[in-house]
Amino acid sequence: MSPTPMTPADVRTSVAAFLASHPPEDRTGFLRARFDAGLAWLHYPVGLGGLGASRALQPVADEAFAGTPDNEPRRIAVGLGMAAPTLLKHGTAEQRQRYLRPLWTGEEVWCQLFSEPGAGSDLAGLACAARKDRDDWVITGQKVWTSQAHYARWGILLARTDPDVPKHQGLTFFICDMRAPGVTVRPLRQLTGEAEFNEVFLDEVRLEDTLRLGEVGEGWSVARTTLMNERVSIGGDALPREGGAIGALARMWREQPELRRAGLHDAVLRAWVRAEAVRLTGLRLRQQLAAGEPGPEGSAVKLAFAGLLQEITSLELELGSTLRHDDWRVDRGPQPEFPSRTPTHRYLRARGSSIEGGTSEILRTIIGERVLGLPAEPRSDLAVAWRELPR
Amino acid sequence: MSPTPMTPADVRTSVAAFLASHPPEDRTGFLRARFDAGLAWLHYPVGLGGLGASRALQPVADEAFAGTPDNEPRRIAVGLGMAAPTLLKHGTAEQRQRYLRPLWTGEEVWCQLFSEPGAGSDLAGLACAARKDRDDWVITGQKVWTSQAHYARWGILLARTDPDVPKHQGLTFFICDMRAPGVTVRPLRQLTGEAEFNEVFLDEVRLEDTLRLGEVGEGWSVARTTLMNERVSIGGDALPREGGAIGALARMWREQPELRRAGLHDAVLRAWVRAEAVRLTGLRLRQQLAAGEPGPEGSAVKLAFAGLLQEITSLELELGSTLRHDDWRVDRGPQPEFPSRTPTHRYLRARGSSIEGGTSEILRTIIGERVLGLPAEPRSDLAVAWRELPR
Amino acid sequence: MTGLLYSDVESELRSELRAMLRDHCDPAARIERDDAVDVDLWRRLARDMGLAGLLVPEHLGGAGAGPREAAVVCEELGRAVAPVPFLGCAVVAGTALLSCGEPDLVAGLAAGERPVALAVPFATPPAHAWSPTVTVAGDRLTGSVRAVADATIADVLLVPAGRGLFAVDNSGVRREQCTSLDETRRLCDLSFEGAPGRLLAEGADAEAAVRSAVLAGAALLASEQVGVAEWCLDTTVEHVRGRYQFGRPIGSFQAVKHRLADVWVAVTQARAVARYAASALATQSEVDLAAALAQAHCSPVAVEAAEACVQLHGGIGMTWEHRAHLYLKRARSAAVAYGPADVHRARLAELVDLPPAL
Amino acid sequence: MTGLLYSDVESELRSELRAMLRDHCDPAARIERDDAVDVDLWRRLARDMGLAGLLVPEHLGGAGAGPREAAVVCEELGRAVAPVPFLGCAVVAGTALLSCGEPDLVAGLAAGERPVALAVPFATPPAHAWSPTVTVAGDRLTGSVRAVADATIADVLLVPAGRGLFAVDNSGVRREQCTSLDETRRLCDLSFEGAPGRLLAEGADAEAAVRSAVLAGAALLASEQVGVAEWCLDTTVEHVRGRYQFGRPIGSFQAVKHRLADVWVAVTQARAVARYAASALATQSEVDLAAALAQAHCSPVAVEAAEACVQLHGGIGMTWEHRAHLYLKRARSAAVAYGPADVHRARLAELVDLPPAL
Repeated sequence: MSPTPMTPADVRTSVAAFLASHPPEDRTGFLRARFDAGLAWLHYPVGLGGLGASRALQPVADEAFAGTPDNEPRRIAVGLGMAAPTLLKHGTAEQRQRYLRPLWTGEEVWCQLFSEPGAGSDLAGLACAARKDRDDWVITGQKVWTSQAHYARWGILLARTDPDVPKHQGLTFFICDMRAPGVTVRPLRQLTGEAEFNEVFLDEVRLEDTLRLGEVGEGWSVARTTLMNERVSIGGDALPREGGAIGALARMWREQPELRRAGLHDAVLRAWVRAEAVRLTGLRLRQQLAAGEPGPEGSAVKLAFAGLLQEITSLELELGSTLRHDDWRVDRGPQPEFPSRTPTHRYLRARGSSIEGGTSEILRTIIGERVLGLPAEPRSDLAVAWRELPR
Repeated sequence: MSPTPMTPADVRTSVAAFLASHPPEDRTGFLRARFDAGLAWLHYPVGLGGLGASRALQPVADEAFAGTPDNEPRRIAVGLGMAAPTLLKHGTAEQRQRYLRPLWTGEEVWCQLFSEPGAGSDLAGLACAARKDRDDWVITGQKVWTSQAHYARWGILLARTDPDVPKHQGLTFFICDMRAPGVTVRPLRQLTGEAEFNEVFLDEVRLEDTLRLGEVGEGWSVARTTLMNERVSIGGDALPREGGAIGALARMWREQPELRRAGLHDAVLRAWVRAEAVRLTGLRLRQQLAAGEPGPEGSAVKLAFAGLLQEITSLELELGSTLRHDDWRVDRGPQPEFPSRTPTHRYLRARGSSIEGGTSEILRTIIGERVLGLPAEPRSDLAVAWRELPR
Repeated sequence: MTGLLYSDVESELRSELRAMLRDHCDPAARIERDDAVDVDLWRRLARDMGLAGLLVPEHLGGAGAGPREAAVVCEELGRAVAPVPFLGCAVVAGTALLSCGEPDLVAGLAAGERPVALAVPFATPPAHAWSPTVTVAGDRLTGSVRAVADATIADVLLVPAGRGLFAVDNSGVRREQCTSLDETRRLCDLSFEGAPGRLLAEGADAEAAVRSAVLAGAALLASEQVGVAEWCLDTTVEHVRGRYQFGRPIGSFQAVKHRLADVWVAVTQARAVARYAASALATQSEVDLAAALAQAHCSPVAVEAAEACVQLHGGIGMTWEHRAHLYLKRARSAAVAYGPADVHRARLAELVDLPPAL
Repeated sequence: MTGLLYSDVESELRSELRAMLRDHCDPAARIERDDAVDVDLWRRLARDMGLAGLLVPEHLGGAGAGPREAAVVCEELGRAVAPVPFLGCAVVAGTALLSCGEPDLVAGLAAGERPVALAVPFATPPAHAWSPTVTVAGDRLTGSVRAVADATIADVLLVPAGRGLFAVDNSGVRREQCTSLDETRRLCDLSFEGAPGRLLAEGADAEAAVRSAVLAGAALLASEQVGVAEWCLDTTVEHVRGRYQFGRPIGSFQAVKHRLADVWVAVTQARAVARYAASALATQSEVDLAAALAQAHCSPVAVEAAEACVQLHGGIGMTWEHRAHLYLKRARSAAVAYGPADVHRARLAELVDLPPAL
């Protein structure tokens, strides 16, 4: 059963053969067939959408499939980036069989039910309770910052099954049925006026034990798989020079000479230099990954990217002497492409980049401890029962 | 015996009367007489160089004495700023009588023996040991960053008399006889090439019990008096606009048009704005003190001053494209006026401003906790015997 | 020596105003509405407390106070991001009117009866205050002025046009409300199509009136920015004391504590600088320098404090529900108002002889 | 795609060189001496390891390596603040000589026998590399060049004079050593009083030779700055792990940990940027842009790392005894070398069409 090592040419041949026999008229049918042919995510196992091939071959396949129906990766980003690797690593054979195909084809959208109002940076301190009731689990709690929850079919859920042990030990990981009674999704309006995220209220939501992912009490180690994949996926696209937010600023400077002020020239140039440095750092990281030498530089990318984005969008407001916004009304459309809206929107939205997916403060601690090997702070919250922690 | 409330006119009258009868030919004699007349530090008690008057009257006296021999305040700064208030508050009547007059006249210079190689920010963790030997104390340890030690007659010394109690409790405060056997003073060369400070080695130095200041084990509370006065005295002079380091930078910009570069103009202006803001903040603090409303702004001044000085001196090097220094040889002269040397010297010396007299990190913690009332970090070093602390 | 402290009278004014705002000001309730100004609140402040005429001499119907008191009012209004037109009406338009000597309009303004606004874009730096975009033919005005602050409820508009400064009644102006970054101080675009105007001042007098008005606005906006920064600091301190993560209040972590210490230092400096600007305005000495310094320094401090407020609140600070965003938007908008910081630094360069590179 | 990684050959070169420097380089021992260059060490590196001829093709007697390998050498020499003239001799003068096609001088340089230096002030930005201060009459050179790097032990000086580039022998030059900010790379002032010179290139060729030499210096100096920053980071990390205050290693405090995390991020970026510059030099594509970017970015990073090193060492970092000051001075001096960061940003503005304000 073990796959033979593939070459890029093999991939192109397979895709060509597939395309020859699968006209792309029926979008869902086409995607299902692509999955079944192992041409979805090539590094996944045979039978689960892949061919057990090298991850490096995926771009070859994607290129060969260009122009055919895709699974709208932005729409199902949480499923692709977080739920799938978690299911793959920790799911039972049945779970992987049941969930991965519709996840990949986009038929079933996933969301992530981790953060809570009282558990942001300290995710392991979360309070959402899962109580065993005969064979089922009964979930009660509140989750927040849940993107895609308003059209998600499933959620990956972290809940506390035992409050009487230290916080990391009492957690269990579940697949939450978003259509189950007791699940309420409410839009969460942000300072941009939009409601990109949701609050999710779980009120005695009953889940069968088959929806448990991993062992009881092992939720934290399952969640680490999810989180590692989250961090990799944030700020991850390869961009050409001036491809990100700096592009908008540079164009503004070039195309609106009346806005140029002597006192801001050097600031714009500093931002340009910083953006190019961050871009090259990302490029170097990709080369390391491609060469099979993953370095710790990944953790630098999100931190640097957040600061850069905030600096650039801030400078954009200064340069434009911006006092106007376009529209404060609630927008529930799909997530906008970042550079597409106004400078004010970009500026405000960028405030979140140093909070979401790990605050910059937390990232600095992670770099200090895991990369540089600096000693951790004395902790008082690790050995005590969760129930006893001050909150 | 309690003094009548004095007015500025009273002060001027007293000084005029004193000057009429004390020709300033004999410098030491003149200063001794000034001390005995209570016209040295007016707010000190009668008999100890003062008249128990308001501190606000001191400038009136100093102005009236202008042109007469002074006690070279820079040369005896440690004595005036730190030893004297400590002696006044914690000394016995005999100690105050013995030490304050020659301290003020400059006949006896004082130094401060607090910091150690292993105890910088954490002063209370110091290791220098004081062992009781019949009626005497025997001191062994090493002190560092001791300015004026090479010509000091006395030192204020903090030493550990009991290593078996928590660190703050085992300290005792002494007056160290700098001529006692076992005291070795060595110049400590800095990155500027100068040796502005010293290392002091104490090898079985024997001090009589009359040289103890305050009770045994009460050293920390005595030292707090010293340290409070140190912090007040750092960065304290009232300056006119462009009076500090910014003056040198502004002059450079004005007088050397060939050095002006477009990319640095805004940086110079930012520095100017910041310097003026820091200056006005100091001015406002002074007005608060004069109005009898001391605010917590004092702790901001040193922190802001250090950062400002570093920014300005750094910019000076950039602006001047500086690659040369004037002289790296060891200089043991009196402390130079800060703006008098080269930009490289200013830049290098300014690195110390965020370390000496409390690092900027420590100052931020102090502001956070004492001014803003933020909670302290959990501490593991307060309840345990000093001997048990990891080092 | 310039007094940089608060007098007892000023402190009393502050207490009274703060209490009033605590009871009657709800800025979040005014956003996303057509009537962006809280007219009830403004009536209390303008008429009942006499703030509309704060800078107006007593013999002209005002309170006869000065810029130092007005600065304290700005601080408190900034702390509350109050949706009332004090800065635009009482400070800017008031200064212009007093400079023109218009007893009737002044009296109406001071009584809180007839709000007046100066038709100059909010982003105008003092040095460029005189740049009319409206033309005059006879006594008829035509043209438009964009992004004007505090003009939505003005009964009278003071319009720089041609070589003069004109008073235009409500009926002659068309207003279009902007979607403003700062919804607690909604801007509007004004247009005039042959509107009848009454000449208040001409030539150098008109220029001086407008220039001194914008300069006063810039100088006192700094105090508003201090108030904004102070609210952000206080609110964040409160939050990080009570928010526990990892079994500790997050304010006990150095990353949080030290950032707030830096904000406190910055606010402390901003206060000294803003007081200096108010004093300069009061004594009419070094006003240009003090105003440029104040804007150059206080604009970034308010932004820094507001950004720290959002960051240290974490997720909750990113929500529409929490007030932090109102302060962030106010701070960002105020940083552009009456000219951005770099323009004020460039003005300082002229004033203190630090010329640009050749 | 430009390769930003290190090849195996480069990594081996690094290991070998690092071991050599560990055993034989003591920069602190060379300061405050007249013989500022460590001639023994330089002999080992230049001759025994072949570094003097690293960039010289094999058929001309060199190692036939390229800028990418030279960049690795610069990193290691920066890490050690080694008092040897690799940058000035092997990179800058070597590039100029290769450009002129001078087999004898090249061979002497490559063999480590006859060090050569380019007589251009160390602070010269690439765009202004051609600004001769020496005049020519016949074949006689007169004039002076101030603050030149790596010229103290040069046997031959390459002197831009009039419209040409000349070779001048040791005997024709008067050298005066400067008191340099960075005593591990002592500068000297050169003067010529009718010194006999041999013309190497003229007109555009001479300009191109000098310009490409300084450009190579600027591009590879970035790698040296990465090495300086890296030493500062590593040394500080080591220190804060072992230094206890308040019963804890100071590296466990967030104020320390987060600052070092920021330095690490900055060094990570600087490495990518410096590798890009070395690659650009190797492939001769976008060299101007890559060099300007590298200097604009890496200069401040090295300074930031060195300043953090001093600060986080506390008092001991302020002493002459600790090596930190050597790195601080190297970083500060390197930030001026081949032009300061703002000049490189201004150059970038030209290259990427972000023109100055009108």
